Amino acid sequence: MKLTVNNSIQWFLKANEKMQENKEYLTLLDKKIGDSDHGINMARGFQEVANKLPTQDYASVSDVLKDVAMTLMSKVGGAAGPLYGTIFLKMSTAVKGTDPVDYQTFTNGLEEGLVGVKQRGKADVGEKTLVDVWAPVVDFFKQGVDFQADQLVETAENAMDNTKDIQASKGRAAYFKEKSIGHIDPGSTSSFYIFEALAEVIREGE
Amino acid sequence: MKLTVNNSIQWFLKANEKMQENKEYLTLLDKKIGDSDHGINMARGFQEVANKLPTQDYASVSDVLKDVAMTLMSKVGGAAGPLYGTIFLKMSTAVKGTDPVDYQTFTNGLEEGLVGVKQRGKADVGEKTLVDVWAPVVDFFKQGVDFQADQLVETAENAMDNTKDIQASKGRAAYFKEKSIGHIDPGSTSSFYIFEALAEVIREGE
Amino acid sequence: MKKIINDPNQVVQDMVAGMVSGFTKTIKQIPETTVIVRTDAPIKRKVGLVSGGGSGHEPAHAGYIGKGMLDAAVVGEVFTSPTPDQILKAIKAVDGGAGVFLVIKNYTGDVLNFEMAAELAEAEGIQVEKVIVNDDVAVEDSSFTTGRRGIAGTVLVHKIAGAMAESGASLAEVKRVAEKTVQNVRSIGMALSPCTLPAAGEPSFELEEREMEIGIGIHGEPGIERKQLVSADDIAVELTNRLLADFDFSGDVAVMINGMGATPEMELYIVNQKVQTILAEKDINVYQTFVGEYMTALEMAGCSVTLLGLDDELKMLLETASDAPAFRV
Amino acid sequence: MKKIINDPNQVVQDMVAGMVSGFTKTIKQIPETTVIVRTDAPIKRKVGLVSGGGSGHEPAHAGYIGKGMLDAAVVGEVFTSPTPDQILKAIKAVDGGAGVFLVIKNYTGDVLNFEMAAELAEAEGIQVEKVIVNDDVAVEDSSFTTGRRGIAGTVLVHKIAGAMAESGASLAEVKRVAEKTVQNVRSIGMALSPCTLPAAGEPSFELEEREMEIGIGIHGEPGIERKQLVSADDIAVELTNRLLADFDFSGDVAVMINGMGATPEMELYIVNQKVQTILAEKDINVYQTFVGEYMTALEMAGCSVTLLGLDDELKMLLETASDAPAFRV
Ligand SMILES: Nc1ncnc2c1ncn2[C@@H]1O[C@H](COP(=O)(O)OP(=O)(O)O)[C@@H](O)[C@H]1O
Ligand SMILES: Nc1ncnc2c1ncn2[C@@H]1O[C@H](COP(=O)(O)OP(=O)(O)O)[C@@H](O)[C@H]1O
Ligand SMILES: [Mg+2]
Ligand SMILES: [Mg+2]
Ligand SMILES: [Mg+2]
Ligand SMILES: [Mg+2]
Repeated sequence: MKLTVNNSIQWFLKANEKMQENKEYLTLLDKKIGDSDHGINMARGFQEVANKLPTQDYASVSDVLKDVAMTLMSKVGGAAGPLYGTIFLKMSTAVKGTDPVDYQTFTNGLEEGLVGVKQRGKADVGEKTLVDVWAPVVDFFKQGVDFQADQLVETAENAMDNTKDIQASKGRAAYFKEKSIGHIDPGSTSSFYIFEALAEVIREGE
Repeated sequence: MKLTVNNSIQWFLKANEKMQENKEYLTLLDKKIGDSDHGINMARGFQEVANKLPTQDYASVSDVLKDVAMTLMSKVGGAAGPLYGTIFLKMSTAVKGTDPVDYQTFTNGLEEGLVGVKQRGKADVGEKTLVDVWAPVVDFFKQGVDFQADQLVETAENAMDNTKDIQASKGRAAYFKEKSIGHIDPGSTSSFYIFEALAEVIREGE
Repeated sequence: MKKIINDPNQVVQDMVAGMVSGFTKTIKQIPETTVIVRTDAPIKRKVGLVSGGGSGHEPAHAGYIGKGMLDAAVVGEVFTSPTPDQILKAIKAVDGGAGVFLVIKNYTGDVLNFEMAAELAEAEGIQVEKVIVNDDVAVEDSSFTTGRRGIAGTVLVHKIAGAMAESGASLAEVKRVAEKTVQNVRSIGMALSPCTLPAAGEPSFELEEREMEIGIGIHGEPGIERKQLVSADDIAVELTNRLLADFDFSGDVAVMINGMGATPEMELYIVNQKVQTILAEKDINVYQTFVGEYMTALEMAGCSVTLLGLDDELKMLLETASDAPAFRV
Repeated sequence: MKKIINDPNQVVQDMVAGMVSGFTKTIKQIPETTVIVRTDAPIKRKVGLVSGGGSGHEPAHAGYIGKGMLDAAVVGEVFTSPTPDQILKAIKAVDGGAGVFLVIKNYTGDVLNFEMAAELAEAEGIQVEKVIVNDDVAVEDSSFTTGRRGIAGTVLVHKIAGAMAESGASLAEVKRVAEKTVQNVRSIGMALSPCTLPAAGEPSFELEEREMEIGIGIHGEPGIERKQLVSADDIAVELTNRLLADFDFSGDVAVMINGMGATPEMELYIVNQKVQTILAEKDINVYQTFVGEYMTALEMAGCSVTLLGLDDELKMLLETASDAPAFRV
């Protein structure tokens, strides 16, 4: 697996499609254990990303990631904005200088993103946040070079589904205390879409 | 027909019962072409009258009527308060000095009440107000001494029903313009109850 | 019906108690009445200003009591004019020898009760003058009927008459500026959803899910037209055009965008944006703008737009200081 | 969903335009942002005061801009924290050389975005300090979770920090009184009916016909308990007792009875009446009372009660003049 500038642009265009398609669903999830805006926020932010990326000339994947980060940061708002912004900014820094981005560097980028978001959100695994999708995905990438896109989707999907059983202790869902159990975390779901989009890009490159 | 102090007290106690029983109905009528408070207002005012009359020692029917007038004036509010207040105040003045009140004097009292309320409300017959019940009832009384209580009820009831076909040009119902047609006037209905109560008192005296 | 109340028949008593409670430095309730008065009333040689009406329109009218505005507000039952005895008590409480001025909204009930109170006060030797506010262009201006209703424009009459009275002007002067204001002010409202009188327990009218009513009164009385709900901009255009068609507002104006009770302030500002644009296009200069809840109808959702044509005197009176909590300048 | 809006996705832009339109003497919008700033900002050597958050809480926060209160408000999407770039623009616009103070409500989104903006501002050489308001006793005060939410008490923090900044005090002094206020302020809310985000189009939660929720947040986040709707007095008792159980309010207090959006003022006054009675019974002296809409949740019906323990310094700062339209002193 190698990620070119074009691949990375495709990644976010596909991710945007998923955010638009699932805007209502993400908002519904956030209605259950939040304030009914996650889909609205993500759809607004990714639409901006999708509007912007094709109009620019990027020299590197790092530059793409940086623009994604800055756009999400300034368009999503709420908790998700700075969190996704931090992830892609850290990733941008980590992959700087290698183009196209190789598997090892990309894995490293993902891990840096995870470390960044944990710090920013003061959240750890098991608190019912998007960290609960990013952590297992990073582990999955670290396991080996030779993986199938389907396995990535499966890993992210299982991780997302598992958030259902967790009681939230971070973010707005924490106010629901034990009543947060039984609902999938909206941020974990939007993260799942991001990895699903990534898998599609990888699949096309295979 | 002669009206004693006790008769007149009975009149208003009976009228109060009717206002309480029909509180919701009067309010419903006022909801259709007004602001949904006529039943509430009349029930509140007549309850006060009913609370007060039995506790006082009245020397004359005129005194009873005056107290009814003052109580309604200070407890009903809205349009109905000053209108009914005016009617019974004028009636009180007109019957002053004759006790018990004879038929002629009483008829005269009703007529003075009608004149007073027309003046106060700047309303005439045919404007879909309580004047449309009081005017025919006064005419009825003026027709002769020898009447049956049932005829009084019938006169008042017909008059009330006839307000249905009128387009309102006074009071809040006037805002409904042609849409006021087809609804009975709430104030005419409360006036009907007052005459129905009077008929019952007359019947008992027969 | 969902309301934060105790007894539906005691809402007015409970409310008046709660209006005074915690505000005893500035206002007081006349015992055993629903009359609220400035603590410093009566003020010697100042014209006393009294307004009032049914309750359910808060902050009208008690919120407008204060130096530079009202001296007393008479609080009636919900949507029901207060009675002459209560109004008389208010008049007596604020008469400082220079007479008392009554601001009355043009509803049969209010007019009758205030007029009777004025007669009683005059019989006791108090000079009383009044103005009847009828700013609602949704109602035909007919001398054969009750005529136009008084709605949100009333608040601007309070302000202007109040400022004039505070300046030490005579009863005749107060009346003159109040009448000028009434002549120059026009309003029109609209609603998305009805309101429920506590004692009635049910909404006083119904509107379909995508329906609105243009020209509605502040008691849910009918307006001009029920129709499909349109955009905020289209609503602003319709309301503003109806005002402009009724009166020549060329020159300087004050604008009031008034919430009816349940409408988020957000929506009032969206309406304001369009109203200001329309006025700018017509070269009408907005001298001052008010956006908020000034004259409500319980929890009705909707808004009204008021325009007041201003000359130099009215401008000055509009800007003078006011201590009234709901209209602090 | 019935709302007076144009495009559900443009409500914030439309609202901000309408907030400034007609008020250009006092406030301005920073072009291409949803930041609203005092026209006289930055004020030399005065600490700049910036607050903000998601919109839908009007008059919070833009209504609190004015001499003696905020210098700028950053308006986010509905119920969504504004972004760091916008907050940074506000900080830069109000920095008069004495540093900038941020009043942040304790929500993950607000804290993250404001903190990032602060980092960016500091990187540009602007001194920034902040306070995080967490007055909502409905949430457990736990260090393992996000902790308590910031609700209506935030308005009193604006007032007190604003008065201190206006007096010419240093950034450290402003921070000190803001923190003191946060330590002494407690709130709790309740709701009868939900609110609907324009872009979502459906109520964000449901309540049964005779049900209420105690401890609800200003975005409709859950509270402590859903139960049968009770009387205004019983609601007042429950809310007040929860505040008194959480903090020792013996001494002087300020009371705020805040409407959530659709609640008639009448009902707020009925609640106020009982709250004042309870406090009097416990010998707690009410120094000042505020009743009205200060921190709303779109058209949610309900109210919150806030108590702030006052020492002489806080009293003085609470009473100092403020020009903010939604909190004029
Ligand atoms: N402290 C945190 N750390 C990591 N992720 C978080 C944290 N708080 C919230 N989140 C994520 O953000 C999501 C909510 O995003 P969103 O609804 O857009 O923001 P808000 O909660 O401000 O409305 C949650 O579902 C969760 O996955
Ligand atoms: N100008 C008037 N003259 C005579 N009767 C009137 C007049 N205006 C209203 N009414 C009567 O008063 C009734 C309404 O009373 P009510 O509902 O108590 O007062 P309001 O209209 O102030 O709410 C009407 O049904 C009508 O019969
Ligand atoms: Mg959310
Ligand atoms: Mg009525
Ligand atoms: Mg009425
Ligand atoms: Mg949010």
